[in-house]
Amino acid sequence: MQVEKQFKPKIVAFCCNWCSYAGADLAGSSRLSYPADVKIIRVPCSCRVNPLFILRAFERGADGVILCGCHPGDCHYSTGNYYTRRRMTMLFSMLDYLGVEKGRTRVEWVSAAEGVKFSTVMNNFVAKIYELGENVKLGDLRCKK
Amino acid sequence: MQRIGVFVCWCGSNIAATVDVERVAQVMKNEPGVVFSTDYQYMCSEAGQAIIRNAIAEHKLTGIVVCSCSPRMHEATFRKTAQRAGLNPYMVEIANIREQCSWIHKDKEEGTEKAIVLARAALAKVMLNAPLIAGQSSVTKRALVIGGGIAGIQSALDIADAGYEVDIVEKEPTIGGKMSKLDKTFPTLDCSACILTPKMVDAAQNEKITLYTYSEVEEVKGFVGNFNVKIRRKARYVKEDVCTGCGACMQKCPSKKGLNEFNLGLNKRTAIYIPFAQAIPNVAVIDATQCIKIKNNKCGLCDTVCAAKAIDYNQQDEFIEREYGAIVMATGFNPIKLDKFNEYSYAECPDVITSLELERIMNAAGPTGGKLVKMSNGEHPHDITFIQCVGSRDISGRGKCYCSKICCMYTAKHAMLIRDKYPDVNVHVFYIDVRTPGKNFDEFYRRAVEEYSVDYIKGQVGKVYPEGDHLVVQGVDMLANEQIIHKTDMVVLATAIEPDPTARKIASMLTASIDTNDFITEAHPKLRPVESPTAGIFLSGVCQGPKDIPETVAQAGAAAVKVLGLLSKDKLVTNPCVSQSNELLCNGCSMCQNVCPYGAIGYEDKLINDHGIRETRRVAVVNEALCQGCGACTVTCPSGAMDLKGFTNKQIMAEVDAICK
Amino acid sequence: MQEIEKTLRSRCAELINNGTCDKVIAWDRGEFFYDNSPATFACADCAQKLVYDCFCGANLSKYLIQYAKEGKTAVLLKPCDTYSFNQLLTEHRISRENIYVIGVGCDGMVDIDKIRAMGIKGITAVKEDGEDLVVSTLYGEKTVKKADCLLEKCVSCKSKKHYVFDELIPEADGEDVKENGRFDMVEKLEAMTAEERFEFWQEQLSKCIRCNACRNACPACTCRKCVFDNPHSGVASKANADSFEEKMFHIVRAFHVAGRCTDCGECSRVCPQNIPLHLLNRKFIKEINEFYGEYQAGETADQRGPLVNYTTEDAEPTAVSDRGDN
Amino acid sequence: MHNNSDKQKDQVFRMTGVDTRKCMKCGKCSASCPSFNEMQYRPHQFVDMVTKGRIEELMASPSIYHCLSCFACVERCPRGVEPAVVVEAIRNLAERKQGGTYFSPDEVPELIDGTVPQQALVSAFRKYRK
Repeated sequence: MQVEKQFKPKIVAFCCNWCSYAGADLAGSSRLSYPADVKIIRVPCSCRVNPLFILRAFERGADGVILCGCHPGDCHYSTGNYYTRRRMTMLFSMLDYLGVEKGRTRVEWVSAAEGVKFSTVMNNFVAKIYELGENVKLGDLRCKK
Repeated sequence: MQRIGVFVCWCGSNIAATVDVERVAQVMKNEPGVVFSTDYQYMCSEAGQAIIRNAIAEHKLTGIVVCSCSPRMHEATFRKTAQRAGLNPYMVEIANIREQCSWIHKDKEEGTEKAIVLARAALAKVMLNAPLIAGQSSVTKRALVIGGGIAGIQSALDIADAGYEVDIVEKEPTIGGKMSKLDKTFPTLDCSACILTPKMVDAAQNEKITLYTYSEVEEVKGFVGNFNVKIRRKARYVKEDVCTGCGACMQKCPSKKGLNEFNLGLNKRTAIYIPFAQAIPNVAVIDATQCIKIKNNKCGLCDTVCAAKAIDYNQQDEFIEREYGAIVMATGFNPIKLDKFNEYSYAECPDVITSLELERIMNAAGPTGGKLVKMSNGEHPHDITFIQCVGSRDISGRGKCYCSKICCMYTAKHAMLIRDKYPDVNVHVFYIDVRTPGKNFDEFYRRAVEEYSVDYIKGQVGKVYPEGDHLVVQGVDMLANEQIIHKTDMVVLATAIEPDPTARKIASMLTASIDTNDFITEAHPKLRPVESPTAGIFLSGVCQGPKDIPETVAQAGAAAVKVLGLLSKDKLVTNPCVSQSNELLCNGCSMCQNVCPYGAIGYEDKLINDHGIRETRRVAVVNEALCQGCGACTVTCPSGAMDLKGFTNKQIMAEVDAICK
Repeated sequence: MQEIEKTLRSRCAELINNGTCDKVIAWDRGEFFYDNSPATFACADCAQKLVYDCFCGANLSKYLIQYAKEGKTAVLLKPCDTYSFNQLLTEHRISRENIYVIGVGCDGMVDIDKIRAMGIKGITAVKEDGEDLVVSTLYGEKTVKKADCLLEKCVSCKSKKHYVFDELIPEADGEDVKENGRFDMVEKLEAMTAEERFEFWQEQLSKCIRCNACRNACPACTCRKCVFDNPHSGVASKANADSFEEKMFHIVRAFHVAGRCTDCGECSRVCPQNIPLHLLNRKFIKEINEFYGEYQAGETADQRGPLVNYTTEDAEPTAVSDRGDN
Repeated sequence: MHNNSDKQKDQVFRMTGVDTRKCMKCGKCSASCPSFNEMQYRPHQFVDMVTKGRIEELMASPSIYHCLSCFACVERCPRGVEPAVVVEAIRNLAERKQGGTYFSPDEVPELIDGTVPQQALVSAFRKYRK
C-alpha cells in the first residue's frame, strides 16, 4: 500500500536587504512565527530579482515564490521597486496566461518596521500554497503530453 | 577548487534551543566543498573568532559560512575576522539561523532541517564568491553650502572654523535669509539683526569662506567626495568687487516703483538698490526688469554718479564650475501663498497682513520706521487680532498637512511686544492649540497671557471682512460655545511655511530624496537626521522640516560636523558589490542606463577583441564610485552582460537551487 | 507587385551606381518559389535578381546589424518592418547614417501552408491577380482569394504606413490599420479557464523542437550571445542533465523582448512546428497597453520602453491576481 | 442603546463617507456658520457628537433644520470633515423615521404670504420631507 506523503511546500522568499530582510529579522526578534517552509534569499533590492530566478525556483521544484521589497516611494535606491512592480506585474500576468495558478507568486511591500506584517504575509502565503498543493504545472509546461 | 569552512553558532541557547547545532555542523561536513565544520557557543566572541581564524590557517580555507544571527548583525564582524586571517572579507557568507529560523520555530526537528537548508544555500553561494576589493575614491577638501540664511551661514562658519574651504551659494543679492527680516527673536526678545549681522560679517570676512550671492546651482555631477557643481552667477549689472556700497546710485535712480522684496513688498525701492543697510555683500544690484537704461537705453544716471565706476549695463550671467567633497542643503522656507484662503480678505485689505509682514512693520528699518500703523491709512491701531494655523494642519488641499511649528511662539512674541510698546492696543489671538515645547517656551507664552493680558481665544476664525475703516472678524469661542463678531483694526495671519521651491529642483540634481511636502528626507528620522540618504549630501535648517532658530543653528552645526567627518578623510572606501558589465556580452542597447538611479552607467566606443574578432563596439561602462549596487541594471540586461558583484546571477540561482533541492 | 519589383530592381541598381549605397539587402529567390530569402546584392547587375512578390514575408531589419556595419547599405522594408528598424535604432544596434531605407508598399504576404491546407496539391507557382491568387499546379490552375491565404501576421496587419524611410516605392504611403483584431486570440485565451489555457499552452509548447528559428528570426532577439548559449549565464544547459532551458525557454524569451517586441510576427512565421509564439508577445503588449498606456515599440527611434520606465502611480502586481479566476 | 448608537454612527459614516475623527476641534465650522446663534448644537458640536455616537440627541434637535446648507463650513474646514454633509445625513436619518417628516403639505398654504419665494418653499418641501 502506498503511504500518502505529507505535502511540505518549498517556498522561496526574496527579500531586499534594506526593508524586508530587516522586517524578517524584526519578526524573528519579536518571535512572530511563520512556517519553516519559507526560506529567505537576501538581495540588495527587489529590483535585483530577475524573473529568471523565479522561473528557476519553480523549475527546481518550488511551490511558491514571494518577493518582498520596500514600499513604493521608500526604496533605498529611490526607484528600484518601481521597476520591480512593472516587471512582476508582467511576469505574473504571463504565468496566469500560461495557466499557472496565480496564488503561487506574490509581491509584498514590507518595511523594516513591519515585523508583524512580515509574519502575517508569510503565514497567509504559506496557507495559500498549502491550498494550491504541489506545483506541477510550471515544471511541466514543456513536457510531452 | 574552493575549500570551505562551516561555523555553526549556538548563540547560547538562542539558536541551540531550537536548532540541533551539532547536527547542522555534522551534516555540513559531508557537503561537497566543505573541508571543515564545527559549532561553538558564541562564534562572535573573541574565542569564537579565534576558532575561525585558526581553521582558515590550518585548513587553508578559501571561504567560510557562518551559521549565526542575521548578517545585518555580525556580517561585518565575521568579514573582519576573515580579513585578519588573511582571507578576503567577501569570501564570507552568513546563514541567518537565528532571526529567520531558531527564533520563529518551536519544533527542533523543523528548525534543524531549515537551518541545514539555509546553511546549504549559503554554502552554494560562497562556492561562487569571488574575492572583492573595495575601491577607493578621493575627497575634494571643499564644501558647498546651498543657501545663505542662518542655517547656511552657521554650517559654513563651523566648516571654515575647522580649516576647510567652503562656498555659500545664495540666490538673493545678500546673505541673511529670513532671519534678517525678523525684528526680535523668541523667547529672549533679543534683536534679530544684532545677533545675525555679526555672523554675516564673520562669513564675509572668513578667508576660508567664499560667498556667491545672487547665484544659483545650475548643475550637479559626480558623487560623494567628488561633486562637480556648476554655479550661475546672475548678472547684477554692478561690478561686485568695485562697488563700495556708498548708495549714491540709489539716491539718483529715477525708477522708484519696484516692490521692496526685503520689506515683502510693503514699500517701494529704486531699480538699483542694496537690499538693506547691513546687506552682505554691501553691493548694489540692478533690477533689469525695472531699469530704464537696460530696458530703453535711456537714463544711465547711476553710472554718472558712481564714483567707483562699478556700473556695467552689459553684464551677463557667468558660470563657474567647482569641485566639492560635500554639499549642505540649507535652502530654507517661505510663507505659503494665501490665494486659496479668500475668507481672510488678505488680498483686498491692506490691514490684513502676515506675521512676517508684521515683523517688517515692527522693525525700525522697516517700511514704517518701526511704528505700528495700519497700512491702509497710517493710523494707530487700537485692536489687533492674530489668527493661528493659517494653512497649517490643513488636509483639505488648501494648505499644508503639517504643523509649521514656529507660529505659536512668534505670535506670542508679537502679542507681547505690541502690548509692551503700545499698552492701549488690545490684542486677541484665535488659536486651535498652543504648542510651546522648548526651553522657556511655555513660560514665554504664559507671560503673554498673565503679564500682558493678551486675550487668547480657543477657536478659529470663519471670515474677516472690511466694514468702514475697520475689519470684522467672525470667529468662535469654543470654550464659551459662542460665535464672536469682533471689530478690529488689524488682522495678522500666522501663515504656514513651506520649503523654498528651489529645494525640489536642487534635490533632484543631487538625487537626494524629497517627501510629499517637498522637505528633504533624512537618511534616518532618528539616527541620521542631518544626512540625506544620498552620500555626501547634508541637511541644515528648514529644508528638512519646520524649525525655529535655535534648532536650525543646532542642526547647522550638526551638519557641519558630518561634513567635517567626510572632508577629514583622505580616501573613501567604496562598496565593492557594484555592477560590472561584460564587454563581450554587452549589446550597447542603453536599457541599463535608463534604469540606473545614480547615472553610474555610461557608454563608450571601445575596441573589443571577441575571440579574435576585433571591432569597435558601443559598450556599457560602470562608474564604480557612483554605483550603489541595487542591481536594477542586471535585470534589465537581456544578455546578462550586466551582473552585480557579490550578488551575481549564478550566486542567486545557486541559492535558489540549494533551497529547492 | 510585379510593377514594384521592376521599379525596385532598377532603383536599387541606380543607388549602387550613383554611390548612395554599396549594397542592397533585399529578398532573393529561394530553393522554392515560396521561400524567398534575405540576401545582399552588391552590384548593379545583381540587383536585377532581387525578388519582390507575395512571398517576401521575411523582416530584413535584423540583418542590418550584421551586414550594415561597414559602408553604406540600402534595405527594403515593408511597413511592419520599419518598427523593428526604429527599435534597433533605439537600442543602438544599427546606425541610421549608414543605412538607406527604401520603404516598399505591401498588401499582405501569403502563407503557402494555407493554400495547401485548402487541399490544393502539386503547386508549381502562385501569381497575384488583384484580390485573387492564381495557383498553378501540376493538375491545372486554381483561383483562390488572397485574403484567405495571408500569413498570420498579415491577417492582423497593424499598419500600412512606413514609420521610417528615405524613399518610398511606390510613392504613396498607406495608413495605420485601426481595427486589426490582433488581440482577439489573446482575449479568447484570457476568457478560458486556467486549466484550459494550461492545456492549450502545454500542447503548443510541447511541439517545440528547440530549433531556435524564432530566436534567430526575431529582430528583438539580437543579443551578441543569448543567455541560453552562454555557459556562464547559469541558465544555459546544453547538457540534458539540466532542464531549465528546455522548460522555460519561451517564457524567458517572451520576457526578454517584452516592451521591445514590435509584434512583427516573425517568430510564428518561421516556426516549423507552427507554434503561435506571437500570442505570448501580444499578451505582454496588451498588458502594457492596459497598465501603462498605449505603447508601440519602434514607432519612433527614441522611446523609453515601458519596462525601463515607471510612474509612482503604477498598478500593483495584485492587479493581476485580483482579476478573479477563470 | 450603545449598540444602536454604534449602528447609527456607522450609518452616518456610510451615508457621508466622512471620518469625523479627523476633526481637530478648531471651530472653524462654527466660526463660519451664519446660523450659529439659531442652533442648539453648533456645527463643531455636531461633529463631536457624531464621533461620540450621540446621534439620537442630534436627530431630536431642531438644529438639523437650522442648517442652511450654505456649505461655508465644508469649504473652510481644514481637515476635510464636511460638517454640513454630516448635518444633512442626520436630517435624512430623522426624516426617514416613521413620522419624521418636518414639513407637511398642510402647512404650505399658510406660508404663502407673497413674501416667501415660491422656489424656497418648493425646495424646503423637498428637503424636509421624506
